[in-house]
Amino acid sequence: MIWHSVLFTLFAAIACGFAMAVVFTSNVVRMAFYLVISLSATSGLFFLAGADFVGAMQLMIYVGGTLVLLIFGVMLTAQQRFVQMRPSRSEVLLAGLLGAALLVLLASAAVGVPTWRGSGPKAAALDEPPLTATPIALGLLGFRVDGDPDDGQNRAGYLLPFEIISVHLLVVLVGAAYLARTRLTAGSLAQQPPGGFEQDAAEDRIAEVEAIAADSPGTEGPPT
Amino acid sequence: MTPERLLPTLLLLAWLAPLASFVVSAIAGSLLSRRHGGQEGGAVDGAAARTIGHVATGAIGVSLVASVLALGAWIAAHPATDGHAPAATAYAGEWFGVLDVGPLHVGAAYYIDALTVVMAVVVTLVATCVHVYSFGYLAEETAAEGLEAVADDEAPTYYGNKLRRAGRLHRFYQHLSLFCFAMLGVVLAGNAVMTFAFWELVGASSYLLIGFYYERPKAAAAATKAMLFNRVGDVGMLVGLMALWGLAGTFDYERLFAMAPTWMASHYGLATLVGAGLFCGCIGKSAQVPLQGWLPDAMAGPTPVSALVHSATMVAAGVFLVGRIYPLLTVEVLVGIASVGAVTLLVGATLASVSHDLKRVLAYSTVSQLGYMMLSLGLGGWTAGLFHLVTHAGFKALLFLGAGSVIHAVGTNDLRAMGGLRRAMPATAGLMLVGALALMGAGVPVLGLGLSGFFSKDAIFEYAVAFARTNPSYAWLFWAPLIGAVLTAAYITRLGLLTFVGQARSEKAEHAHESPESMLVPMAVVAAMAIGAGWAVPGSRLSVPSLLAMSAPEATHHARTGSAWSGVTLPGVESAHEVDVRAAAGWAAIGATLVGVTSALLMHRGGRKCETPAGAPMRQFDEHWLPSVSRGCDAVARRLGAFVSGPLDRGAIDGGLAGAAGLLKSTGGGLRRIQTGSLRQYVFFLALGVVLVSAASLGVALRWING
Amino acid sequence: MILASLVTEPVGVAHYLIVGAVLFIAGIVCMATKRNLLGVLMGVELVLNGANVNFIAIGSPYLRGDAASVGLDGQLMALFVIVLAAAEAAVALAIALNFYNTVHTIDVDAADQLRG
Amino acid sequence: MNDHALTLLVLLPAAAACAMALVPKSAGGAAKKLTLATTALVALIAWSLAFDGRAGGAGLSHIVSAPWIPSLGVQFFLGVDGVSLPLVILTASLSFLAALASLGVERHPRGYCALLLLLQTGMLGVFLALDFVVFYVFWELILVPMYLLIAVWGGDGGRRAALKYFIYTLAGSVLMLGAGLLLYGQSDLTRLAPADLAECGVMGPDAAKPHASGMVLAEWLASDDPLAERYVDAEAAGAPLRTFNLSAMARLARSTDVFTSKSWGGHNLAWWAFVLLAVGLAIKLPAVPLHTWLPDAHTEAPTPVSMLLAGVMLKLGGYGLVRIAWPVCPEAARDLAFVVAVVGVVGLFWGALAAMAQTDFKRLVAYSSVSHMGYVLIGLAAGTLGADAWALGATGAVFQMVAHGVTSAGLFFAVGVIYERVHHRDLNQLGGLMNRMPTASGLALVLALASLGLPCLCGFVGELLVLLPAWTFNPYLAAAAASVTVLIAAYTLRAVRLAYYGPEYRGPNGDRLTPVTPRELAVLIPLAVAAVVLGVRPGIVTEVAEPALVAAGQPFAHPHPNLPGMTPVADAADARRTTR
Repeated sequence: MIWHSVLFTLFAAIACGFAMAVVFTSNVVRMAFYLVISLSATSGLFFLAGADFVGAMQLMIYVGGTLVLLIFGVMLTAQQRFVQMRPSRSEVLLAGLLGAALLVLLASAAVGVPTWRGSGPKAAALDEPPLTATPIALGLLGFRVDGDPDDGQNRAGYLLPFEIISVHLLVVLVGAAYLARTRLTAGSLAQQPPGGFEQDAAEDRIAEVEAIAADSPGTEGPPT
Repeated sequence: MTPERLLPTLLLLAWLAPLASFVVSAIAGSLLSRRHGGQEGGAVDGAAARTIGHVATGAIGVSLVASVLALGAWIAAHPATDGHAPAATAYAGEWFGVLDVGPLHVGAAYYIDALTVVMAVVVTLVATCVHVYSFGYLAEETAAEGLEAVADDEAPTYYGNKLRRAGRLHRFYQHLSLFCFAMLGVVLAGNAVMTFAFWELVGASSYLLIGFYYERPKAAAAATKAMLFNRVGDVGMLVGLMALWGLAGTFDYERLFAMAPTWMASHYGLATLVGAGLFCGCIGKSAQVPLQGWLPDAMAGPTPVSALVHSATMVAAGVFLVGRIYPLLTVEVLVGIASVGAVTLLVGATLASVSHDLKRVLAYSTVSQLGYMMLSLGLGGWTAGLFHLVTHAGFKALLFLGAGSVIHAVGTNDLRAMGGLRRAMPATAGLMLVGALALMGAGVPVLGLGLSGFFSKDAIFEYAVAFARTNPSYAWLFWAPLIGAVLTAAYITRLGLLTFVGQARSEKAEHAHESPESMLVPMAVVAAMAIGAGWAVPGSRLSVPSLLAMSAPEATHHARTGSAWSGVTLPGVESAHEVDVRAAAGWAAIGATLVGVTSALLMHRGGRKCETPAGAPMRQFDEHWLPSVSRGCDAVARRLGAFVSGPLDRGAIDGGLAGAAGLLKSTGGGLRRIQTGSLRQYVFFLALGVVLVSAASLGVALRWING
Repeated sequence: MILASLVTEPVGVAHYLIVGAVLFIAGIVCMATKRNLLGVLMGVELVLNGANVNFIAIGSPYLRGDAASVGLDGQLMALFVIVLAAAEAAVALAIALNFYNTVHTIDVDAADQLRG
Repeated sequence: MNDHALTLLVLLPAAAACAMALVPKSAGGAAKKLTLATTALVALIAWSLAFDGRAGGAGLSHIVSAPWIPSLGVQFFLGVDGVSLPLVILTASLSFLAALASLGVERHPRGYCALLLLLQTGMLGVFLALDFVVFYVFWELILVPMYLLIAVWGGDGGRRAALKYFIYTLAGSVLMLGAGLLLYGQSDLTRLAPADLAECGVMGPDAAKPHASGMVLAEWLASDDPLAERYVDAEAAGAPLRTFNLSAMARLARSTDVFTSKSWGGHNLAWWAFVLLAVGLAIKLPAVPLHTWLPDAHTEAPTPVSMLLAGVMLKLGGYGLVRIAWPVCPEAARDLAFVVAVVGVVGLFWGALAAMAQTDFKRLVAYSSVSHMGYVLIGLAAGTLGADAWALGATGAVFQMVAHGVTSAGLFFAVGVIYERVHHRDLNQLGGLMNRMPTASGLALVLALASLGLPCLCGFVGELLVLLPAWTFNPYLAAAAASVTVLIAAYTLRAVRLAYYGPEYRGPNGDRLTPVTPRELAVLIPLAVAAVVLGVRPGIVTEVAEPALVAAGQPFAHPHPNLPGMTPVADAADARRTTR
């Protein structure tokens, strides 16, 4: 049983530590990388808590897909001079204070509820032979294994919702692709919003954008 | 028919005839002017105007006949006894009800006693004479036709040329009929509200008559001034009425006179207030001291109006009202009336003796004579005061009509431009002389011979002497009329000298011509009244004073003492008629008159000298100081109004509300700035909200848990 | 005090909730302080993961054997969150790129046209 | 069954207003003629009410009552009695004269006529409504047409004045709504005796007829009237059955303590309701601190609208006081009588003084309206003294409203006649009109003297009836009220002298001073005749209004326990007062 605690502490420490790191670092690339590590540790936690399918999905979709997408975003929007955009000191201080207050609140809530304390993983459940089809997989296909069938609990599983989710995902991706297509033409760049940026920087920007437009005819959607 | 029914019907007829003529002339006037000129605004042609005039004169003639018949019926019903008979009962009743709300009942009621009948005859007689006289005087109103008929030189036009306007004789008779209706209404009124109603209607018709030449700014201002001065007096009267209602709960004279002794005993203070209030109305109407400013200015109206309204009838309404409500008046009020009268007669007499305007002198003379009447009533001389009212109506109307014919002839009011007119206008001069003598009270005391003024003034002096004897501390109420008599004789002699004696002082005066027949006949009639009003009908004891004595309120029969506060005792009738009192009064009166005449003769040396040394400051007082007082009040009211409608209305109230609206807008602006537009701050506020809400709910939950 | 006792106890739901809380707060603070638009997006991801940890913890058969456990639904909710997070990230990235292409800066504070 | 004369009276103008849409855009004249015809018909119906004998007097007649919102107990309940009959006839007649006066309107005639008719519906509705919700709906209905009429057809400052008018009146009606709901929340029909229930029209029109057959409560309960069902289950559950019915509220106030039982902040709820109502209605009256909308609204409003605004709209406030505030909260009325009287006297002085300083003729007449309405407040305040004082004061107040309606409408039209020709109203530039327009000036003089309060004309009677009880109420206030007559006379005569007297007209476009047209005479002559007839024969209004007012004023019948400023005289006078 000791392993469970040790592994839990390890994963928790990594997850929280790198989450904090994301906050403290100012370099956006490092942030992306720390985020990857933090989310991987989280998926570890999921496995520990017995949600292995979710852990797997977390790794595949979340870390593999979403964060890659984010990294793409970082690359696309990285400006040539590595501008350090740091918020003002007071904002950081205030946000920190707020975070602390929120943490105290959530922690006291988490700790306050007795039923969430100390049941610990049941030995029996751990050493049961792993089932070939995990309850979640069956659930997805439409057989509920967790409720006892006789009192009418064998409700249909979650097949239909997942179909809807996938269609939803497709639509969103198409939309994102459409939104992000580069409509920039040389002309539209010239009329800068008056209050926007210094005029002299505008020319080299135009050159740079044409370069991008030339080599990537249409930004392909994020890998699914 | 019993006098009980005959008198009301006769007097109703006398009362409504002028109303009928007013309605007829009002409708006919507007219709004729529409038809004649095609589009409205055309002129009423002369003939139509004259017919309307004849209708009005006919109506007032009917009233005169009816009044005389009523007088005859009254005399038949009440044979003249030896003057001390118990007061004849008055006929009171109601023609028709007008207003019935809760306990209040107001109707067109009548209260007919000797005073009413005598006043009715006097009013209608003088009115008839004035109606006839006006045809002559206002002849030029109907002389020409169309819109350019009459030239009016006293109305300033923009380009300075003479103002041309359409003749409006019909409108003059229309307003005159309205006035007679209103005046008879006051005379016949049977309850206090009806008196007040016609009191103000008389004021309104005098406003219309004074403002007859409304093109002249002077006349327009005089009309407004007259109405406002009357309204000031009427406020006091209204307060008196309200107090009367609070006190007695009814306005009917008959019932009031019956109840008077009871509530005079229980609520003496309030009864005095009632009397004082009603007398305020008389001060306004009869131009007594504080409110006499309007009467001289009222001379801006046509002279017939001055003769009828501002000498014989309307201004006498105040004296009539004091006579009518006499039983309601407490001794304090009477003393007040007497003192106001005394002051008025002195002020009037002094101003009359310095003024240069012929009509203004007569106006101030009227103010002074009214002072005499009020003094007499105040001293308890009910019969004497009202007898003087009757005689004064006669000779003052005569003087005014004479003045009218002089002005008609000479074309101006200014005494300095007249002189030596007796050669050009013998008839007018003779009649004016009669009027002057009557005004002075010329007559032989012992033999009882003299003009009407002599008898009435003598009666007043009897009461003055009796009063001075019983209340030595109030002796000034005797000396005032005495000095007044001297001044009266002085100014009327001065008037006579400056107009008729000496050399003509302007070329107009040289070739003045005598007035036409239609003006002289009414003057003669009024002269007869001025002469004979004092005499008794030969063979019987019937005379105006004896007639009036029939209705003297019994309160005047014996001496009355007021409350401890004033400690005044009014002399009764007998004490005023003791032999030595009468003799003293007689000689005092005639002495004063002679002194006055001689002093006037000396000072004006046969009409050659107009200016009197003391005159200038007094004239200054009269022409500038008094009008400036009324103009000052008007200015103060207008400035206060400007303050109310400007700074208060627009500044305070509107400003305040605009301020409130501004506050609302600024708070809105403030709130707007919270939307900073920065995403990060929004997230921050979001989280902050979560923290605060959960903290609050946790706090409440904890407090709730532990109790 | 309470936190100290947590270390000694066997790992229970509370521990997971604490981890979820820390992730959540890190996400919030990241969103509130990062001036880079993508930094904000990362903050969003962190917040979502914080929530996921809680879902899993509550629904895990091991941590809570009692009947009150939400059972399978906890995990499914987590799955939904993951998928939707993906979709949301895609759209957010598209907007971010669009914003970048029109305004030429990735700084969040530049986008304050909607201020009051 | 329902006698639908009143529904016709109220809804006919509204129907005509809708019909205005059918009139083609070009046919402006037709629109105006249609308005004229409709207002004439409405006036005819109103006058027929007067002559058919049933209307007027103490009881309600011509009842129209139909359930409107059964769940709230709201009935579409119209009825006319002595108080509302004169005002209804005044409204109908003035609307006809206003329609006659607005034949000269050129801008969007269809819109103008529709709004005028809508205005008439609103006004008639307010005077006939006996249910608070119906009263309130018609009260609010007036706001919109009035705003548009002043803003669009008014002078150059019209928009600002209209907005000010709108906000003032809306604030007033909000307060009134608060009071209405307060009273509704306290009212309880189950505590009314069956006879009272029948009389106040809850049981439908036939029961409310004065000598209705002895319709037993049970018979009504058996009927299918939804209100009856709610009455049954309210009675069963012992819960209060709320009502908006004004006469029911008045009877509740008289017979039960339903309004005065609960109290808040030291005063009972009736007191608070009275304060809210009084302030809300005082804005419309207008009482002094809340009157600044009137001069602006009048100077900008076109002449016919100004006639209606002064002639009728100011009476809504007064009518509301007499119909709702005084009968439903008698004790509160008695407590605050002194305050109301003081506001009245201050209003008298304020209006009169402000009028003294005006150079714009129309603004002067507007301020005179502020002044004249002070008498209404004094009459109602003095009326709370006792039965006699109420008979005099209330009847005086109602008569003053009718009389002022006639004179102020007339004066506004007279100013309109001048304005139509020379397009300015500056008194210093007017003058000499008596020669140029003799008949119009003559009639205007008659109306000015009537508004001045000259006896034998209609202005005096109202003053007299109000001032008599005012003396026993408080001698100093009464004396002050009497002394204002000088100021009123001063500004009126000053205006007449500046406008009509004087040698000649020297102001701008003097050549357009054509004599008065027959159409204008057709408006002026009836008003002048009315002023004279009401002055000589005031019984026309008082005989109708007094019985209804005495019936409404029964709570004031018993003499007043502690009377501020009461002179000892009155009781002595009462003891000896002999009847007529």
